[in-house]
Amino acid sequence: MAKIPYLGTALTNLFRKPVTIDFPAGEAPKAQPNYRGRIAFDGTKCINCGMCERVCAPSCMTRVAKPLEGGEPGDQEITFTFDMTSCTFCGMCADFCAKKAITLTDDYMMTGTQPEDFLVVGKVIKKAPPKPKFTPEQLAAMKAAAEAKKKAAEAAKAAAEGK
Amino acid sequence: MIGFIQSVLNILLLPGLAFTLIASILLAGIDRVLVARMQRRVGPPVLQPLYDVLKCLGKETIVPRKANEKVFLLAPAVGLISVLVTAMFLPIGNVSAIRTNADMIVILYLLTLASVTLIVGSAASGSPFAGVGLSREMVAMISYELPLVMVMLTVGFVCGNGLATFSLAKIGAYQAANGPLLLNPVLWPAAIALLFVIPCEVGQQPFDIDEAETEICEGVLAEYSGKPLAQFKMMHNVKMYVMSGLFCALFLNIQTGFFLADILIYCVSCVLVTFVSMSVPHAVTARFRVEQVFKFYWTVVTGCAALSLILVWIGL
Amino acid sequence: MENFPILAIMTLFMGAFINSLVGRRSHKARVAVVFTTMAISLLLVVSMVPAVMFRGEIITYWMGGWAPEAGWAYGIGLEVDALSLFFGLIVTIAVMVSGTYSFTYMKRDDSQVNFYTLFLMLAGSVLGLVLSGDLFNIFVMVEIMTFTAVALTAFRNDTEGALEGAFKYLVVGSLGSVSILTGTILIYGCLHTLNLAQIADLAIHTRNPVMVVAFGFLFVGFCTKAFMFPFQPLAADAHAVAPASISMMISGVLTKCGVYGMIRLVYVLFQNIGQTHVQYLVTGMGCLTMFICVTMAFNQHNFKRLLAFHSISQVGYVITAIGLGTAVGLGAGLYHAINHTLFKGLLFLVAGAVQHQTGTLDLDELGGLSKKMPKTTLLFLIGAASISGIPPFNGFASKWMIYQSIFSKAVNTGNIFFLLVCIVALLTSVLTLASFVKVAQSVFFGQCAVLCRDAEECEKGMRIPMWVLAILCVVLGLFPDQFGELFLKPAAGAAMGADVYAAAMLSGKAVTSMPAIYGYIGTWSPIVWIVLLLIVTAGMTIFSVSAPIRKPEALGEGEVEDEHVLPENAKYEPFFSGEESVHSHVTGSDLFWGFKENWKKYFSFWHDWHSGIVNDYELYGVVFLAAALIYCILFI
Amino acid sequence: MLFDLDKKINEAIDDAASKSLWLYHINAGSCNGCDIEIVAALTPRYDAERLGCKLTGSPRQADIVLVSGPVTLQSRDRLIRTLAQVPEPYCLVTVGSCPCSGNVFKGSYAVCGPVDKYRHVDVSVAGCTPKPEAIMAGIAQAAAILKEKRKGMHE
Amino acid sequence: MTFNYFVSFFFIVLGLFCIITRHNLFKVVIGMSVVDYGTNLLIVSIGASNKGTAPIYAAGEIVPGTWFVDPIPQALTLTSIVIGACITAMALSLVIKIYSKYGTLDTREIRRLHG
Repeated sequence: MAKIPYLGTALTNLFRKPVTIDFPAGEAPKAQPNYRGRIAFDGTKCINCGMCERVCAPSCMTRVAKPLEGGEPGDQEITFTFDMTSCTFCGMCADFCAKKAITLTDDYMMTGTQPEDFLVVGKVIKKAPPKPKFTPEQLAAMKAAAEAKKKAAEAAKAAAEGK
Repeated sequence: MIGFIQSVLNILLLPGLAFTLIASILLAGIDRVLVARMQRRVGPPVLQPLYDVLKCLGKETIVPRKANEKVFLLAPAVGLISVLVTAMFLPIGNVSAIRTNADMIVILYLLTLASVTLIVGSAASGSPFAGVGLSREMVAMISYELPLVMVMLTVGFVCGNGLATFSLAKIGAYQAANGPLLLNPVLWPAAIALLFVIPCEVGQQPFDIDEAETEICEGVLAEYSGKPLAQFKMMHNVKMYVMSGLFCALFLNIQTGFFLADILIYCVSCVLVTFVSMSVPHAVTARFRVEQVFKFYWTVVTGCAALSLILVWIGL
Repeated sequence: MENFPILAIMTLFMGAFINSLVGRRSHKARVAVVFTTMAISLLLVVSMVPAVMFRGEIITYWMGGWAPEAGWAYGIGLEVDALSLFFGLIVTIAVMVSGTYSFTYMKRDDSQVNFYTLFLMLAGSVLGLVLSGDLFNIFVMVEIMTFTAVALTAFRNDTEGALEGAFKYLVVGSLGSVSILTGTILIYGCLHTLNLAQIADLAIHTRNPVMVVAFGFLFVGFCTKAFMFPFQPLAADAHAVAPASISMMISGVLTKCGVYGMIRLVYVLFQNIGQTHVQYLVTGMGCLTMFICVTMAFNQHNFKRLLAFHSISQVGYVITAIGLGTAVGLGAGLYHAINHTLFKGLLFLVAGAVQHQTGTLDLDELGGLSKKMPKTTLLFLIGAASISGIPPFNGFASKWMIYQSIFSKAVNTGNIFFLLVCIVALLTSVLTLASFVKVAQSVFFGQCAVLCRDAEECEKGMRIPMWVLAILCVVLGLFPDQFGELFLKPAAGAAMGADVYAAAMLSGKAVTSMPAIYGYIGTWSPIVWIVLLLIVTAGMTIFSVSAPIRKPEALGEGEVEDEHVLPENAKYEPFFSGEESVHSHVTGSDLFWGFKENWKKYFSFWHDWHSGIVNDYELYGVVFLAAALIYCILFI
Repeated sequence: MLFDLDKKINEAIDDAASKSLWLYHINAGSCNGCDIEIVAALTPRYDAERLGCKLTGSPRQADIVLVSGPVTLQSRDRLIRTLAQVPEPYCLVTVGSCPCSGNVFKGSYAVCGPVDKYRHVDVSVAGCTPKPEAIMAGIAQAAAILKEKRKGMHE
Repeated sequence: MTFNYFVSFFFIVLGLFCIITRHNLFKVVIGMSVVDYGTNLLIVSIGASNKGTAPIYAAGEIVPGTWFVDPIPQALTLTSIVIGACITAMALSLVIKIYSKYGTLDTREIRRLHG
């Protein structure tokens, strides 16, 4: 009989401490340093440019814009929902996000029974662009007045030269 | 009348039914923990076999359409009963539940009956995986039956001093008189042969060619679920206890004066035998192929058994 | 009581004669004649049992009143002692059962009159052989037996190979008959008498080479009749093609005549079983036959051919037990002889039922019959369990007695030869179990084959005889002690007490003394039953609580098992790792791959050895005859 | 039955149902990333056997069915058939994001949609190859659900 | 008397040789009958003696000192001849049926039952 492989190690293992981590009883060990886990979305930084949606391969995020009820008429409240069950955690969205609003945390414990457990929802309040001081009519009127003034000035200059 | 009550108590409690069930579950649990520890992992709780069996009892039993229903449901029950009755014959010290003067032949046949019920049950289940599984079980039976018989003949012949005896009581008495047979160097090859036979008889990991999960999807038990599965799993555990008990009866029958010490020694030696014969091969080697099992048993193991048979025959 | 033996034989022969006259008119008349004949002969034989078996008398009958004068036997005598009557019982029971079976089994055949005439002649000749006390009379009966057996084997001459099997059986069988005749004549040459009892008296004193050669010839002759080692292809061919009731007769009864002849030869005529060389010869032959036939049976494709090889290997067991020479061995051999007739007969009748319903005997085409023929499956399981020696059945009791006798013989004489025999015997029983698992899986269990779709349960007329045999199997298995006391002990005693046999023959009735044979080891102590009861009740309590057993509702009209089943409701389909459950039946031929792989050379050698050519079989027979004669001259 | 023995036995069986979890893994077209993570859960470092887990070969003996991979066209029928053959009470656990939503393969002609279409998913473990600890947590959750299902069966 | 034994022994061996080596069914049957004749000759010559006369016994004629040939072997020979005839008839009928079914008489082709 050839030397039985691993017999020595098996018998010595009996007396060594098992290497198992006591997870379900104890708490889960931390993941490696920059582990790409669950997405964290910071609504304040996001400028709703849509780069993340365009660059996401499984298109796991959806953006819904609704007028903000409290604010001025132009305000929008955009809800970002990242569906963790269809995300590949490639981190492209985090890289392409100009404002670094999306970061991938190292939380890997993503188990759940309903689909809602896997949705990461973030809200972005997008102010309406500042209203121009003048309304378009006023602008037109001001432009006309400027035009008229410029013509009067030229006429006066021509008259002066003519003299 | 007291004798009758004594024998009924023997059967029901001590070396009999209750002790067998508890011992087999604990033994199976210890075996799984030891294998886990040898792979440096924590391993399941010791009562895991009990949870497995109870869980299987709770699950729904599906009888496939192509199966022959009566045989399909009856075979596991007969298998479990035959193995439990075998356990009655094993002596603890010198006390055994049932005592006849040809124990070994009855044990040999009841173990064969257990394997046959496994085969007939899987044949009745009508699944091709079971068909392949039962032929592997038969090959395993052919391979381990020969050395098992030779070891029994050897021990019977040594303890019979003249007329061969098949009764475990006489063997126990002989060992009480001049020390457990394991110390007798002539019988070492026979002990080694029996240690090799035990895993194949029980269907333990390296030799479980009939229930190979990876190759033939649980082979013999492919179609079993719920209660019959619970019986087969319980049969597996009890067989593990019976075989290690048989080894202790044949080679390690240490009889001190009082009964409690006997029980303790018996349990420790059973655990030891299970560790050496079933846990270590399980943790160390991978599963054998079918013809490797056959070739291994008919060359190496039968060689050991024949060696000690001839040595004993010459009159050493 | 005096002329019961001759009456029993004559009723069978007269029955054959009357049947050929009356039987032509209608099936009812035929059945009436045949059944009454068999019943009368069975009654006569059974009525002799109390006198011969229990009181130990020996009935002698001299043909034509030629009583012996001055201690010299002139006429032909019938002598019925316990041993002859034991085999007489085997013969008449087997004849009765296979007769009633063939009433329904042969209903579709033509010219049934001839069938029953030959059948009754076969029965009469076999009973005559067993009861006769004259050596040449035994030769004549052997001839009639071979003659009718050959005719009956070729009865259905349209089956594949029937004529060929019959011809081979006739040619090589005649070699056996010639050697019996030569042996008889050589004995007559020396002792000038043909009466068994007289030969038993004189043979001990005359130790000249002619007697030894006569022993050799007779030994080879009876080996041929019992289909020992070089003659087992005859049995395989004859059984595979004969109708089921005839293959039951051949395997159950004709082999027993070979065994009876062997016992008479070795225990009574020459009484040289005491010599170790004779024991080596007989036990060696039995052992060789046992192992070779079981390995040959292992990869057969024809159901009956497999059963035939097993039948010969079981006869090998019987011969091995007889060759030991001890009282226990002889008792065990006789016990296994009657058990073999019962369970082998049952298995052949089951094979007949399967052939009757499905039309084929090929193991690869059959499958899943247990759902169509549940009762036959149960009968098969009883037969298979008995032959492979599973505890409650009779095979276990007698095989165990054989192991015990072989092993105690090995230990007492300290002879390594018998230890090897014991190991080979145990191994053979495991291989027997293996091949019956193979048959069970490929014929009865597993998935339903195309051929067996429309097979339904066989008629009641065929099942009753099978049930009779099954019940006898179980009864003999459960009460080995009582059977041993009542039948085995007197029979073995009669065989051992040859001198009493001789004295009784020449001087009329005499009581034989019965040596105490053995203490039988009781296996079924009542406590075991209590334990079984307790376990079952404990199991029931858990079961009634836990989850339900869900069974598929039966197939509706027109539904076929294998047609397409939607994935959603595939709950009850067998697990095919997700695929749709197509018909894939794991048949007999591709089981035991591991075992056959390792023994490829051995199996292919024996496969070529059975070449099927008449000349080869004759050659093997002649070589064996020569070898046996040389062995006898050198050693005995 | 006598002093409600059956209630005690049923409670014991319910308890056992959450302690002995036999896993049966169905690969519905997965890239084998999740498969090796499942097997990794059984290695000494994570050791799912502590929860009583054991890989079985046949769906008849499955308590927890682990599905990995977007249900491709080819594996669709086989998945449904195998799920039908598992005896009650059992839990369906999807490993990785493919079975829940089809991940990057969403909308392709060869992908037949999430597993939800075919059977209610009890626990799903997200992550494109979830870590073995996550799978273990999912199995532990499934064990609790299994106990409720078993209790529901005999009430 | 020993010459008879040699001749009968020669006949038996010749018959067996013929059965073993000839591949034609008819020749096998002929071989069988030759073996039979050999045995019959052996049986008759066992009982015969040169000096003996025919064993016919008419009442009152016995003169002490007359030698009879042993009648029993002759009776046995009769039976044996009858049996040999039946066996040959049976074998020939089988050979005819085999030829009609297999179309050949060569034993090497008639081997459907083998293995």
